Amino acid sequence: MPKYVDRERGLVSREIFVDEEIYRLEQERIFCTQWLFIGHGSQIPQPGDFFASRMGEENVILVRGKDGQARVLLNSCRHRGMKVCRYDEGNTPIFTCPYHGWSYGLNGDLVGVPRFKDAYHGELDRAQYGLLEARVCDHRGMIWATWNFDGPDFYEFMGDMLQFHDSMLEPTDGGDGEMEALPGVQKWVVPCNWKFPGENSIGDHYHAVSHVSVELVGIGPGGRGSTRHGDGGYRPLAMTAFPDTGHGSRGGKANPDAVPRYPFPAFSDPATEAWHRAAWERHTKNRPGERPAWDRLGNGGNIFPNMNYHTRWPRTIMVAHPAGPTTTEMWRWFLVDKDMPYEVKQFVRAYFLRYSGPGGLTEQDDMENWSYATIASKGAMARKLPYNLQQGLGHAVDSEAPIAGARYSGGFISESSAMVFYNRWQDLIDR
Amino acid sequence: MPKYVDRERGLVSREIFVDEEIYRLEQERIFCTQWLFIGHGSQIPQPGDFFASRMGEENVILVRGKDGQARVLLNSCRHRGMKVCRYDEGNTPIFTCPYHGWSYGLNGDLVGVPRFKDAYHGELDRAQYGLLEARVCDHRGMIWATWNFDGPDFYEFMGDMLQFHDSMLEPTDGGDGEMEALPGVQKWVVPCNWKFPGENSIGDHYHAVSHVSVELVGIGPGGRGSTRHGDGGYRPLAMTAFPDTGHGSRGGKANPDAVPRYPFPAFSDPATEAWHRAAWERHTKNRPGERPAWDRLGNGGNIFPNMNYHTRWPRTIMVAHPAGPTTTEMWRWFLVDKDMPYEVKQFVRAYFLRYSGPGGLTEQDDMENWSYATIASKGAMARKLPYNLQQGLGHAVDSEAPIAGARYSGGFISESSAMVFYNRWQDLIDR
Amino acid sequence: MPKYVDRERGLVSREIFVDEEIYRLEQERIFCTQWLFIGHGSQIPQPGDFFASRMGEENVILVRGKDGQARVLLNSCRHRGMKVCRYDEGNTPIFTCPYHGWSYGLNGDLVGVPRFKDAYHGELDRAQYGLLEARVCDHRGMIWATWNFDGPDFYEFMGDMLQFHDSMLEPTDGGDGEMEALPGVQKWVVPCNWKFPGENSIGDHYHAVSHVSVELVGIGPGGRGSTRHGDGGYRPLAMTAFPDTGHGSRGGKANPDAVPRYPFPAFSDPATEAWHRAAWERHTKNRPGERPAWDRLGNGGNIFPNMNYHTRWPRTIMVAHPAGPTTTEMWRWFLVDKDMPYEVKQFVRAYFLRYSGPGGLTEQDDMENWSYATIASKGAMARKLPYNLQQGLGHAVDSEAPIAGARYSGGFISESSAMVFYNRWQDLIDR
Amino acid sequence: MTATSEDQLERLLLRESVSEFFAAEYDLLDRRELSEWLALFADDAVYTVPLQRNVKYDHLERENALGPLDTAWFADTKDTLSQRVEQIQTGVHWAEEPVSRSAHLVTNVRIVERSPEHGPAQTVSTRCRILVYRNRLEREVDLFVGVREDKLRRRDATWEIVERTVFLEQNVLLAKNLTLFF
Amino acid sequence: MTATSEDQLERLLLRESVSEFFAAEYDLLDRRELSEWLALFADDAVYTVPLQRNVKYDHLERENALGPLDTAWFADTKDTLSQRVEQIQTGVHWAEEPVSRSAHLVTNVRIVERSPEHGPAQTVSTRCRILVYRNRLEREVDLFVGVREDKLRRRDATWEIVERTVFLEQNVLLAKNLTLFF
Amino acid sequence: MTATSEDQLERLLLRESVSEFFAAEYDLLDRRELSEWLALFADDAVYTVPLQRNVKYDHLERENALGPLDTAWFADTKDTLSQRVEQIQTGVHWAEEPVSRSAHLVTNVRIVERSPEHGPAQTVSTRCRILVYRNRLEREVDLFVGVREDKLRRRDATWEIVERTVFLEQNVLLAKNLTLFF
Ligand code: FES
Ligand code: FES
Ligand code: FES
Ligand SMILES: [Fe+3]
Ligand SMILES: [Fe+3]
Ligand SMILES: [Fe+3]
Repeated sequence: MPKYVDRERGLVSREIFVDEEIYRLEQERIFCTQWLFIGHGSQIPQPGDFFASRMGEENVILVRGKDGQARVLLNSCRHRGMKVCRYDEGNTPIFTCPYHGWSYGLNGDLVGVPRFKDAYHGELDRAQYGLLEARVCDHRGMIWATWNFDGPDFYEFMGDMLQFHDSMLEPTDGGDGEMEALPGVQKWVVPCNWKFPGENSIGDHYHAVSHVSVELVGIGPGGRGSTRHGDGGYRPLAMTAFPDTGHGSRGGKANPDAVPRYPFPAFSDPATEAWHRAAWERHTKNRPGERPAWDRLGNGGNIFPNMNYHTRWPRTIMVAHPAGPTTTEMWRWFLVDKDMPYEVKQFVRAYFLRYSGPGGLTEQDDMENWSYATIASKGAMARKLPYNLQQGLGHAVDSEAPIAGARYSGGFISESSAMVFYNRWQDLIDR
Repeated sequence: MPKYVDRERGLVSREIFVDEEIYRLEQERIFCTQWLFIGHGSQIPQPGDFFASRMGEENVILVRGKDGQARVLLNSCRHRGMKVCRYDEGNTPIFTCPYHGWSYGLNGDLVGVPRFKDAYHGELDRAQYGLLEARVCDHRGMIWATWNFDGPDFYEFMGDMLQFHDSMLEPTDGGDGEMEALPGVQKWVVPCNWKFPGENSIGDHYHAVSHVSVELVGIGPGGRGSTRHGDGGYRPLAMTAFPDTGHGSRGGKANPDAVPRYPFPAFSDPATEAWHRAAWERHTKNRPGERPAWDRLGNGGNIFPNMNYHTRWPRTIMVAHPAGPTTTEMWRWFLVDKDMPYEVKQFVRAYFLRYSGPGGLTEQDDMENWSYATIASKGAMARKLPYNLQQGLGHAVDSEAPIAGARYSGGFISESSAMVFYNRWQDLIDR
Repeated sequence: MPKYVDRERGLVSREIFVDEEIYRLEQERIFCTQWLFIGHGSQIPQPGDFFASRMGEENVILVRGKDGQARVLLNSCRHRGMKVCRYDEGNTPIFTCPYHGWSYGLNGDLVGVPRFKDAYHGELDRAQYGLLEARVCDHRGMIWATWNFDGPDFYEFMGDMLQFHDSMLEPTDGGDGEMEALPGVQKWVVPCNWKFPGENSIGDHYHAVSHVSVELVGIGPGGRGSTRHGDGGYRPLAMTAFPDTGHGSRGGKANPDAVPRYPFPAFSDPATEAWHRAAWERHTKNRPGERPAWDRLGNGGNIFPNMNYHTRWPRTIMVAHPAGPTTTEMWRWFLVDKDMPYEVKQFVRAYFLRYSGPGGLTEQDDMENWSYATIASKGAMARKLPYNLQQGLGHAVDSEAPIAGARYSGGFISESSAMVFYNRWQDLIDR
Repeated sequence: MTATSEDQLERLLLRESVSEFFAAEYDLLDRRELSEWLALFADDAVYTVPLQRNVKYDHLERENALGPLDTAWFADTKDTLSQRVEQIQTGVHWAEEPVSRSAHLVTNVRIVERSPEHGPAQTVSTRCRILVYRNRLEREVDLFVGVREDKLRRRDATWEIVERTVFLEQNVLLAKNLTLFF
Repeated sequence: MTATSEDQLERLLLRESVSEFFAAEYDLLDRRELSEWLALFADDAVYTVPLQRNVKYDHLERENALGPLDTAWFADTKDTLSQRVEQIQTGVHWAEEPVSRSAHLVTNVRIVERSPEHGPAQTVSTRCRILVYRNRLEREVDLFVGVREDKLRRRDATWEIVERTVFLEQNVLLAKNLTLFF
Repeated sequence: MTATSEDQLERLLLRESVSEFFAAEYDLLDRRELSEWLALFADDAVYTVPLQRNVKYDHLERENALGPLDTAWFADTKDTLSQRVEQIQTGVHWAEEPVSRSAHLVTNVRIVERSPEHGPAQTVSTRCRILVYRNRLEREVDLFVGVREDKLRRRDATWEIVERTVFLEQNVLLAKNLTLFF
């Protein structure tokens, strides 16, 4: 196995974005071993509710059992492999395979085998043939799963990245309200390697230039002419990335002297503006003297390998599922405070949809760049030229309490977090 | 070469349904070595008649020579490989290549080389450059061919499976009438591995549950509400499969005490009903005290690797041509007694077409299952889970005279025949 | 590496037309090492003019610098690989990458790096990160390039083939006028291996039979009923091919006794006819007693690997870019004397377009043959049958002055030039 | 209004009536109002989708396998059409469960024959083009583009379908099944 | 002219007027006269492209995610539509620079509701099919085939678009972006 | 009938006449009545299919390579069109032997100019969309979707084609040949 990532010199081989064999290795060594984001509990509130999700290339079922537990099951019959659930979502007491009728309980157990007595002579060891069940962690409604039964648990996997992850969940008023996902998940297909969105999300502030057309139009929450992320909050001093896990946030090193101030952008909708004003009132009571975690820790990041999140403006999760070396299936969820009034939800939804997804004015340019960068990296000569990630090389520094085990990028614009992403990738592939 | 088929434990690896390299091996070791079904003599009644057929992935020409012999020629010019025949069927004295005009006789001989004298200086050894001719057997109008010139002849290849094969040919009245193919062959493309239809055909009675929608509607020959296969005949006690060759029938072990009785289903069309009644009259005279072979031996089966046949209700042949690891090109012929009256042919044709093929109410559900089972077996985790074929494992028994060298499935519903299919597959791949 | 080309016996394996791995080797060993045709200087007359071209599978930019030099740059940003130029043609002072805004001068130098001072700490070695620049030769307006920086220069690469190449450039009146390309390049996709057009172009006179439908219609410059190439000039005695380089012309051995005579076909358009008559008048003065080079040296040929040219009737260049083992992207330029009157250009353009390209009555049949020959060569049995190139085998002879280092085909119709093409192919692959 | 344009107008209204009928029909299919769709067929309706052969230019008449015993994709009557509809409506016809999405387009509608020649038409023969897009589950897509010929019979103010023949313009069917209607 | 055909004629002219409007609209899109296209929308226009779910046959009403809080492909107003147009017109919206080529087809145009029932229609609800072909740079191709529902309001001698809902008949969107209009 | 609707009606009948003409024309193509199809062209007809370039948003006028010396896919006259037809009819034009199957759709037909402005139109300029499906031998499929502009001239009760320009909306042609007509 040649070395694809040159840590010292800040170079990454183009092969890893286009090669079939490397892609196959990634499925085994990354997508079968890491914790992957599956969905949000608010998508399956009731026992029997299910949501058809993915882990890497594979279909899984996220389902809430009669015991209230969320489980994740491989969506492939143990008899001849047929997909046992073919709906996007719903409620069911059982999953019955259309092919020969084996049926599985909500916990994956094989509970029905037609002709068990006569055709099977009562001999099939049914206990061995449940749907493959992933190891699951339901952390505050965020459902994660992995096929790595012996590896680190979810909290080890997350390490100190957890506080960044949790900043996405933090209610707007700093209270104890819940987050919920808007109904429905955008799913679409982009002809790029899945690592482009990963690198973008862990910390590519440098590509802001590609969004100049968005800024010219002004699509932010403040209405026409306002900047796309909104204009609230502080800009972080540096990004944070965790070499041991490959996770990272586009913020994290906050100005210690920054005092809490009203952190939300202006909203052109009076109801939304008023609700945020009121939420901030409550925040100053709930957490006196504190800044919101998402304001301190950055507006988004990447949880290795492929969970891209945005804590605010917009508030959304995107999982970049690999679907071939040069194809990615993107899944995007939009998130709101559960207790937001209906019309505020409507207003922020409209903003989310004009920012993100295949119809999003911002995301469209990203996908164009990722896909043409992928194509242009395929050629025999192009493949010989590694990507350059020397921006800020050698300028990262160790993080400080309360963030342990991470590196600060040294500046707001730097490729040191991207290098953490690729170094982690190399570590896993080298195994 | 790892072992993909675990005979003892009744497990089959999913790899063999999705892997490119295994697929390539199959072309060499199975489709270049086994006898394959090409077409029926009634499709090429006259000298010079031809029918464009397939062997595995490759195009061949079935053509009747001036000597009345049916021959099978690889449809690729020996000069630069161009397809020399591009029509589906027709009559011709010669096949002339469109590219440079080499021409070939009906027996494949290279009979015309433009500029042989000057450009070739009379030196080309034309005898070496005929179209590649397959080894052919025309058994009672059924044309079979193989590229294996040194291997077993057709009758060795078939062994005692021949009586099952021939039961398809048996005239309805047990006399000496001929069978003919209805004009035209249905050809269509299904995104599944070619072994799914093979396994289905050799003996998957277990999937009847998937056809419940058909039975709810009732599409049988008896008209609306009647069961899809018709309601005549006896149900066999067991299926039969031949470990040495991989062939098998979905019947074969008949109740020895069953006495001959009217074996046809009810037909909603009076002319068809009357014709069958009269045929049975003749049968009792032609073969007093005998049951029709197709009634004794089962309503269909599979001749390894990919010739799926149905003896009756409907009476049809389907060849599952491999077209990539996860693509199969299906070819379906419909068969009738040559001496059936026109209106009876019309009636059974309508029944055949509502049962089988891409528009067939029954076959549609099979293809859905095969294709989604194929897809769901591709993933990195799914591939690790072998298919379970333990139904009836260890319960098969040796066949009895007049069927030598076979195994009875032990019950009407069993996966022992499917295991014979996969064991034969493994034997050939292991060579 | 098995031997795919059997020089002695005149056989070529079908594998090389369909195999993925061989295709990959071709990209490395042929398309990264040979001189490739990029475009014509008349396409980029002014400094800053650019034309998006290809080398093998890869996009390159042909651009004229401020110094008037034509350069060829790999169209892939050195930062993350993005295509920096996405227009077909135009004029620009600079190429700015849409992704992060690196910008490159017309000579490929990296001239702009946003945030160089802060984000890069002034440390990026910008001199190392220009667009990859190919080695270029601008020979009389014909722009050629190679990635082989240490190999032979363009004139070594061409050897005595140069006079054939230059015959295409020769003005109609034998004077010192220039050639120009008509605006626009036809680009289209054909499902065949790229070597089919190469072999066709180096010397397949044998396939004239495939164009019988064209001759029946008569599409030549003489108007309805006239032969497709026009009826002027002499037919060469033999073709010429260069074993050391793989180049060849479909003529070259001219009848030494042939005296110069009016070499143009009849034109149905009076203005075109008159212009050619006048040009011949000038020719007899410019080059008394001489035949035009294109009349002596043949109406076209192939410059290894993939530059197919036609000197006259029509006058056109086609580059067969590989785009996968069984896909070729064809690019066709049409050429005229720069000083041709407008209406003469219009007339010959109409003739060019009815002859060549995807709408060309002649070329359509070629592409049909190439694509179905490619498909029919894929099968497991077909692959075992090598193509036969024995036409004229052993009848080629050494060329004579003024053509050194070549072989004459021995006759007008012969496969000896095709064998030179495949032998050269084998030499490069064997390296 | 001149006699000519009076005549033109009459033709126009006839074509309009047929176009509207076809558009309404395809709304029923795409909205999966299959029982209502079925009701548009005459009781003696015949619905045929023939195989198509690759033949020589001078044997084009053999291209469409329309012989009464020829193997076909569909050789349906109203009764078999209704079986297809009922099967989908069981909710366990796996090839259509979950139901596929579709969009049916009809264009180039022409009246090629009418009877009687003058006065209100009682039957018309029409030719049109159809394009049917099917999208299923996650990424399965099929596209059918073909020529359709219909014979319609007057039924009150509208029409009923007496004969429908669909030429899919395929030789090897490039779809795994034909669970949809044209 | 009989009363019947008088009535038919009135319906015909209405459908014709809508068909012409839609055809003219799509000319504007394919000619990239985007500002002119935008002007066809009412100031209170709503433009929706919903997600579509794979659901059971007996839950077909859940197929189209038209809930007011449902995630969607587009949930635009005239204001956001105009932002999309302006972004393309900056010349630096890379997803549309160079501009994609497109061909927009509209077929099966039907008036499904009109108001008032008699006399000149002031608003009409229509259903049609659309097919949108996009071809970009060298070899990028997308094909969208769907059902479109429009509500139009009379504006002088022509119409303005008040509501547009486009059903793309896809679940996973088979395109990298939606920079185009339907 | 009001003057307005009288005028509308006249426009409608004109569009109808052109629509019928185009539909009938495409029937000829799909039925391979190529000589009859050819007869629809005026003797001085010009048939152009230009290349299309990837250009900057502010150079859109350079997109279509319509210059008289520009390389094109087709730059035909009636004479060269007839050569194409004759070549297919030889039965040995391998690129079309066996003959390909096709379905030609025409939609969005608009009259964009007419002359004279009033009274019976003698020439009309039209714009429409076309979709052409080609299916060849076993599995070869091509799909063309484009914009077509025609200039028609009155010929007795019907039309003849004087100028046709087809925009295939492709840059690299995604087909191995163009043996078909648009
Ligand atoms: S595949 Fe599920 S029961 Fe057989
Ligand atoms: S390929 Fe058949 S004659 Fe050359
Ligand atoms: S890829 Fe070109 S600047 Fe980053
Ligand atoms: Fe971005
Ligand atoms: Fe079945
Ligand atoms: Fe040729």
